Amino acid sequence: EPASKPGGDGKGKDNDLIVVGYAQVGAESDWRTANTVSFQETFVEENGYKLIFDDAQQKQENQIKAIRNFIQQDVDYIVLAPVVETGWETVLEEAKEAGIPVILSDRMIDVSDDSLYTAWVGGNFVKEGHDCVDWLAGYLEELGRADEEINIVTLQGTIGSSAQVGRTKGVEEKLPEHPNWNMLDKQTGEFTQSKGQEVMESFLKSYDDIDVVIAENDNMAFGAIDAIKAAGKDPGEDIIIIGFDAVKAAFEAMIAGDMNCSVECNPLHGPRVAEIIQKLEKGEEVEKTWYVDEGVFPASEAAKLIDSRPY
Amino acid sequence: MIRRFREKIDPNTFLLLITITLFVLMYIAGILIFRDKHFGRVQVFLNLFISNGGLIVAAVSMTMVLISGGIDISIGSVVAMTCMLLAWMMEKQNIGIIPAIIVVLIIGVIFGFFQGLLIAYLKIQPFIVTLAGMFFARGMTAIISTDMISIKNEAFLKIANAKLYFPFGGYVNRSGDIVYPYIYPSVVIGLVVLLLMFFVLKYSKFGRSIYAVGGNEQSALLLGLNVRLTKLKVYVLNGFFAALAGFVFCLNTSGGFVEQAKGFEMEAIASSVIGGTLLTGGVGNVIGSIFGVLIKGTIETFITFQGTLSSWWTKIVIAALLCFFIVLQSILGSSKDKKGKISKDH
Amino acid sequence: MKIKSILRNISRHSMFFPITCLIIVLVINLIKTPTFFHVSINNGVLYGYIIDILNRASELVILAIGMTLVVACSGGTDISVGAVSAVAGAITIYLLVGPMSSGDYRMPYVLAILLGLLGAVLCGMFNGFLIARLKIQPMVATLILYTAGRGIAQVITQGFIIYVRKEEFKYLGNFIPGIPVPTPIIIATIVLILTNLLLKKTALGLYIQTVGVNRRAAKLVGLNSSLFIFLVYAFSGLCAGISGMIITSRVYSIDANNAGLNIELDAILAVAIGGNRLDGGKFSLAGSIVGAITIQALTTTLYAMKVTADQLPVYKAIVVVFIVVIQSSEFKRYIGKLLSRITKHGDRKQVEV
Amino acid sequence: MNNEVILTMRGIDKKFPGVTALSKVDFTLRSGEVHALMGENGAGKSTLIKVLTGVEALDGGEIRIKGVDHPVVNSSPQEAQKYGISTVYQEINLCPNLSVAENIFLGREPKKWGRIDWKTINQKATEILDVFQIEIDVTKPIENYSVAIQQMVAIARAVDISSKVLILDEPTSSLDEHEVEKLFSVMSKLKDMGIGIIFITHFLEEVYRISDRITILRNGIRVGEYETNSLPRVQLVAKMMGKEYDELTTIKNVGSYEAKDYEDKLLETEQLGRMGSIKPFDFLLHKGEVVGLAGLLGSGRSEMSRVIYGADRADTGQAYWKGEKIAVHAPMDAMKIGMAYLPENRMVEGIFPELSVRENIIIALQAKTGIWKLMSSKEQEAFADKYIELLQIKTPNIDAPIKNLSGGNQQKVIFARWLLTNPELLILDEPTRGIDVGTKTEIQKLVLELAGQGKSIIFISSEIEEMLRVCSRMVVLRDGNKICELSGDELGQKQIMETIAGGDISGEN
Ligand SMILES: Nc1ncnc2c1ncn2[C@@H]1O[C@H](COP(=O)(O)OP(=O)(O)OP(=O)(O)O)[C@@H](O)[C@H]1O
Ligand SMILES: Nc1ncnc2c1ncn2[C@@H]1O[C@H](COP(=O)(O)OP(=O)(O)OP(=O)(O)O)[C@@H](O)[C@H]1O
Ligand SMILES: [Mg+2]
Ligand SMILES: [Mg+2]
Repeated sequence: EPASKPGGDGKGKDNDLIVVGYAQVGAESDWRTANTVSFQETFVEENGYKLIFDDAQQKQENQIKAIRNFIQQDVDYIVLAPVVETGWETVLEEAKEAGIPVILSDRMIDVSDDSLYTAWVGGNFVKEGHDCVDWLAGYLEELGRADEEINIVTLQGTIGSSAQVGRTKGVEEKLPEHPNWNMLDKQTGEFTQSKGQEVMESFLKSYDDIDVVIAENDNMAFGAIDAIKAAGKDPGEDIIIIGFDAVKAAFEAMIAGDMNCSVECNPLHGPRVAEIIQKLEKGEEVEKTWYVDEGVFPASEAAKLIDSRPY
Repeated sequence: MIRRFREKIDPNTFLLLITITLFVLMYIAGILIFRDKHFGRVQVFLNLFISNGGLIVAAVSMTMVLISGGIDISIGSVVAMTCMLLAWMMEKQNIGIIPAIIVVLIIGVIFGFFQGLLIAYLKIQPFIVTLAGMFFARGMTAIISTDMISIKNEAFLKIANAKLYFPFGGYVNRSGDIVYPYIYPSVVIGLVVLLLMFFVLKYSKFGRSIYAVGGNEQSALLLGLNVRLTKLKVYVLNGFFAALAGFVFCLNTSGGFVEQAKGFEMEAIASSVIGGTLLTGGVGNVIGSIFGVLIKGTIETFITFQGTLSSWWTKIVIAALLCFFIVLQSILGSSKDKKGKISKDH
Repeated sequence: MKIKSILRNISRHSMFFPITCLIIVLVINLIKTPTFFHVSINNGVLYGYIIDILNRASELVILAIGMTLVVACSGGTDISVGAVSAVAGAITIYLLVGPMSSGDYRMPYVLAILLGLLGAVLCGMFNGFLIARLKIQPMVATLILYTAGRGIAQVITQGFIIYVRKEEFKYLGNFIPGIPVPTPIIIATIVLILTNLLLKKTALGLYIQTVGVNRRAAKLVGLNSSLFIFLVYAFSGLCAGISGMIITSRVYSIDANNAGLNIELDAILAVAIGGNRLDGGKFSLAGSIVGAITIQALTTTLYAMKVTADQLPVYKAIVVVFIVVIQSSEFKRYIGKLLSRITKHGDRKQVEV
Repeated sequence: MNNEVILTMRGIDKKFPGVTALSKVDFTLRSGEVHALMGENGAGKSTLIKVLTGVEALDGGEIRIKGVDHPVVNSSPQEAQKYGISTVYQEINLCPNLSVAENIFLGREPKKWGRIDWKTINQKATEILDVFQIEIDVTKPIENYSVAIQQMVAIARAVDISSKVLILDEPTSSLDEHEVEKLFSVMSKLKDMGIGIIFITHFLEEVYRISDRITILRNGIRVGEYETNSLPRVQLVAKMMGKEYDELTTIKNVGSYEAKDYEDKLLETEQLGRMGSIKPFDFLLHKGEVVGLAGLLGSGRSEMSRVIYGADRADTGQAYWKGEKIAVHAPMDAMKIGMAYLPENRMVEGIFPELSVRENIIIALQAKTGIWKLMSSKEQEAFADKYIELLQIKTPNIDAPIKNLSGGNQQKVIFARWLLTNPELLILDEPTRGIDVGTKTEIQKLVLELAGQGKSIIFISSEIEEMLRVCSRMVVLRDGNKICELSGDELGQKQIMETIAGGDISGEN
C-alpha cells in the first residue's frame, strides 16, 4: 500500500520527493538490465523518491552530459554507474559546487580527490577473481587432482573494463599459490557469447590439453561450451568451466552439467543506495565503500538455487 | 509562398535557414515543456557546447571532407588514439603537456597525410581508406595500453577545468550562491576552429577548390585546379583536426581507454548532414554543421530531462528525431528541378 | 615485353587480385600453422581451420551479396545491416519462446523464421523508401536504422538475452545431424546460387548496373530506377535477416547489443576488396564473396597466430590497405610506368615526365 | 599569314587500349589565327586537344610553345594554363555547385587583404559576360542554367584566361545562331589581339566564316593543313571522309521536300502542359510525318518533347494515340505505346558510361521486353553487330565501354538503341549535335527513310537549315508557349527566323 507521506496534500507532493538523478551505463547485458531494474524498483514515488534515469549507451561522454543536466535540474542526489574509471574530475567538481552528493554504483572512479563522491556501492571484482581461484583449488582437491599439472585458459572481458581488469587481477594474484597450474593463454572474448566461442575454437586448435576455462562472464562461458562440444569434448567433464556473474542461464548450464561454477556478481545495488541516501537525509556520516553480498555457486547447488535467482 | 521565397535565395541557404528555424523551434519547445526543470537556463544552452567541444571540431572537419566529396570514418578512432596517447605520454612517460600535444597533433597530420596519399594519389575510395584507418587507430590505441589511463597532469587539469564565466545570466543554486554561466577552454577551441574553417571555406583559394573538387572532380581538373593536391591537403588538415578534436575530447574526459569515442564519426557525419551537407560532395557549410551539433545535443538533452527512457527507447527516439529531421529537410529542400545539370564525370 | 604482356593479361582479369590476396593469406597460414589445412570429421561434421573460416564467413558472404547489389544500384552503402540482423533475430526468438528463455516453442519454427525475415525485409523497405522515393542519401538514410535497429531489437527482448533451449534451434547456425557440412555454409551457398541465377537468367543484373551507372538515363530507357533501388534495399534487408537467423542460431539466443555488431563494416570491406567500386555501376558478386572469405580468413589467421583481439584491427588495416592498393588501377599504372621505364631503359632515353 | 608560330606539335602519338587515337600527328598554330581542326567523329580531334593540355598523357612526340626553350609536356590543364593555353572541352566542364562568377574565376580569384574578394569577382564576371550579351545572375549556381548558358560561361572563362592559345572544342554545338554570332565577334577580337585559336566544329559554314587555316584529321592521322580560302567545301569533306564525296548535292535534294497530305492521326494532344516548364499546348502528329520544334534556346522545345514522352509528367491536358486516350506517366508507358526518345544531353541522360556498347544498344529493348526475358548473349551480339554496321559506329569491339568512344559515336549508339525498339514515333532532341557532316547527312537520310516507312518523328535541332531539310511542318515555341505552326510555303528560313524571334520586337532579348 502507498506509504503515508508527511504533507501529502497533492500540490507539494513533488517537492517532498527526493529527486535522484541516475546515470546508468546502458543495457549491454542481462546483468546491467537487472541492475537498472533494481534501481527503478527501489526509487519509486511510494518510497518517497523521484528517479530521473539516464542511459548513456556505454558512452562516458553521455554520462558527463547527463550529470551536467542533472545539476541544472537541481536534483538532490546523483547516482553514477561510471562507464569507465577515468575522467570524472571536472564534472564531479561541478556537482560538488552545486552541493549535490554523488553516489557511485558498480565501478569505482579514479580521482585524486576523494571528496568528489560520497560513497561507492558495488561488487568486488578482484575478490571475485580470488573466489574463483579458491573454488577451483577446492574443486580440484575434491576430484583428487590437486597435484596434477593443470592447464588453464582465460576468456577475458572487454579489455580495459573494470570487470575484466579486476577479475584478471584477482585470478593472477592468487595463481602463484598453485605452482602446478599453467595459464596457457589469455584472449579477449569481449564479453559476448559468439566472440567467446570463436576464441575458444582457436584455443582448442592450438592446445589439446586444456583442463580449465575461466570465462570472465557467463556469456563467454556459454560460447566456450559450444566450441568444446564442437571439438568433440565434454564441457564440465573433460574441461572445467568457470564463469562470472551467475545469471540464470548459467544455472541452467550448470544443471545441464556443462558448466562447473559461476562466481556471483550481484546487480541489486538499488536498496543499498537507498540505504545510504536515507542515512544522508538524516544527516548521518556514511562510509565510503559499500560492498554488496556476493557468493560462489558451484554446479552441485545449482538445481537448488535456480528458482530463487531474480535475474 | 515558400516556393516564391525559395526561388529568391539559393537552395543551400534555404536549407540552412530551415535547419536553424527547426533548431530554434525545438529549443523553444524544450523550454516550454521542461519549464519546471529549468531547461531555459543559460547554462543548459552552454552545456550543449561544453559537452560537444570535440564534436564541434570533428563536425567542422568532417564537413570539409564531405564537401570535398570524401568521407572520414576514422575520426572516432583517431580521437581515441589521441586521448590514449596523451594520457600515456603524460602519465606513463612523464612528458610535459606541451610536447605531448605537439606530438599528437603531428601524429594526426601524418595519419591524415597517409590517408590523403591513398585517396588522392592512388584514387582508393575514401570510405575504404578511412575504414582501414579506423581499424588501425583503434588497434593502435589498444597497443599503446589496454588499461585505462587517467590524466592527473596538473597543467592539463588546470586547462580542462578552467571556467570562463559570463558576467550575466546567473541563477541561484541550492546552496544559495549565484552561479554565473560558464564555459571551458575546450569550447573556445571549438569555436576558433569553426571560425577559421568558415573563413577558409569561404575566402580562400583552397576552400573554394574544395567545393569545386567536390562538385565535379573531372571539371575541377579541366578548369585547371590541382585536384590531387587539394584532396591531399584536405585529409592532412582533417588529420590535424581529428587529433585536435581528440585533445578537446580529452579535456572533457581527461583519460584514455580503448573503447573511447566509439561511433563518434557517425555523430560527426550526422551533425554535418543535419546541417545541410551532402555526402555526394560540393555542398555544405560549417555554420550548418554547428547547428547540426546543437540539434543533436538538444535531442539528447530532451532525453535526459525527460528522465525515464531506457537505452533502447533512447536509441529509437534519437533515430526517430533524426529521421524526422532528414525527411523534413528532404521534403522542404527538394523539388527544386535541376535542369541542364552538368554531368558528373568519372 | 613478354613480362609486360603477361602482367597485363593477368591483371586484366577482374578476379585475379582478390583471389591472389586470399591465396597469400592462406599460404602464410600454411607456413605459420602447418595444421591449418587439416580437415577431419568430428562428431559427424567437418572440422578444421578451413572449415571454420568458411563457416564463420557465411554471414558475411550473405551480407556481402546484398551489399554488392545495394552498392551497384544506388552507389551508396547500407550501414544498417548489422542492426537489422539483430532485429530479425529478436523477432524470431521472441515469437518462438516469448520474453523469457525457454525450450518450448509458442509457434511453428518455420513461421517464426519467416516472420523474422519479413521484419528484416520491412526494415530494408524502409531504407529503400527513404532512398528511392525521398532521395535521401543512402548512408544517411540507413544511419537511421543503424541507430534505431538495436533499440528496436531491445524493445522486443526487453533488454534481456533470450535463450532458446532446444537442440533443433541450433541447426541453422551449427549443423544438422547426418549432414557433414556446417549449415551456414550450405545456406550461404544456396543464397549465392539463387541470387546468381536471378541476376544472370533475368535482366535484373543488367538493370541494376544500368540504374547504378546513370539513374537519369535509366529512367529515359523506361527503367523504373526508384523501384530497383527500393528492391535492392529490400533484398539487402532480406540478406541481413538471413544472416540474423544464422547468428542467433549459432548462439541459440538473441543478444540485441552484440548480434552482428560492426558486421556492416566488414560487408562493405568485402565488397571493396572484391574489386567493386563503391559508387555504383558494374559489380562482381564473385569478387565480394572472395572478399568476405578473405576477411574471415584473416581474422582466423590472426587468432591462430595469437594476435589479441584488441590489436587485431591494426593488422587487418594493414592487410586491407595492401589489398586495395595493389588492386588500384592508379597503382597498376605507376607500376606499369616503372616497368616500361626499366624495359625501355636500354633503348632510348626517357622523355621527361 | 606571316604571323609567327606560337605552338607546334610534332609526331604526336596516343594509344588507347584497342585504339590508336593519334599517330604521328603534326600541328602548328600561329598567333592571330583561327585554326580549324576538322575530322569525322572519332578522328582524334578531342584527343589531340587533351594530349596538348595534359588531360591525357602523351605516348610520344613533342610539343613546343613560343617562349619556352624546351619541349613542353603538360601533365595537367593547370600546367597548360600556366603556358597561356586555355581550353573549352567538348563536354562542358564546369562545377555545377559553384556560382557562375566563381566558375569563371576558379583558381585565379582576385584577392583583397589575403581573402577572396567576392564583390570584385561578381562584378568582373558580370562584365565579362556582358561582352557576350548574357545578362544573368552570376551569383547563382551554374547548374540552374541551360546548357547553352553553361557553354557560354565556359567560353567566357577560357577567353578571359587565354593569353596565347585558346582552344574551343565544338563550342557551337549547343548554341543557337544568335549566340554563335556573339562568339564569333569575340573570336575576331581575340584574333586581332594576336591570340591563336584552335577551333573544332562540325559546321562547315562556321569553318569558312571564321577560320584562316584548317588541319584535317582522319582516323588519328593528319591528312594535311590547308588555307581555308583555297580549300573548296567539297574538297574538305572529301578529305575528311577519305573518299570522293558528292553527297553535298544529295543534301540539297533532300531539302526539296514535297509536302503531302497525311491522313492517319498518330498522336494528338489537348492542352497538355506542365506547371513551370511548358504551357498547355495542342499538337497533332500524323503517321509518317516529320515535325520540327523550333525556337530559341530555352524556349521549351525539350520541355515539350519530354512531356509528350513522359520523362516529365504532364499535369494538365490529355493525349491521344491513334485516336485513343492514353495516359503516359513514365517513359515506359510511352515506350510500350511505341515512342522512343533521344535526349539532348548525351552525357547526363543518354549514355551509361561504364557499360559496354552492346549493353548500351540493347538496354531499351531489354527494358521493354521486361525483366524475365533476358536476351541471350547471341541475340545481343547480333543486334549490336547489326547496328554498328548499319550506323558505322567506330568502336574497338562491342564490349568496349561506351565512355571510350568519341562523342559522335556515342550518339550513334543511342540512335541504335532506339531503332532497335522499332518505334512508331521517334522524338529526337538534337540528334545531330556533335556529329560530323557525313554522319549528319546519314542521320538526316535515316530520318526521312524512317518517315517513308511510316514512322513519325519529332525533330529538334538548333540548326534551322537542318530542320528545313527533314521537316514537313514546324512548331514554333517561345518562352514555353506554342506560338504557331508553319508548313508548306511558310517553311522558309527567313520566315521561321522571324516567327521565332517574335513579330513584336520587345525590349527584352
Ligand atoms: N578514354 C578513352 N579510352 C579509349 N579510347 C578512347 C578514349 N577517348 C577517346 N578514345 C578513342 O579515340 C578515338 C578518337 O576520339 P576523339 O574523342 O578524339 O574523337 P573526336 O575527333 O573528338 O570525335 P567527335 O567529333 O565525335 O568528338 C576514338 O576512336 C575514341 O573511341
Ligand atoms: N537563360 C536562362 N536562365 C535560366 N534558365 C534557363 C535559361 N535558359 C533556359 N533555361 C531553362 O531551360 C528551360 C527551357 O529549356 P529547354 O531545354 O526546354 O529549351 P530548348 O528550347 O530545348 O533549348 P535547348 O536548345 O537549350 O535545349 C527553361 O524552363 C529554363 O528553366
Ligand atoms: Mg570530340
Ligand atoms: Mg533542348
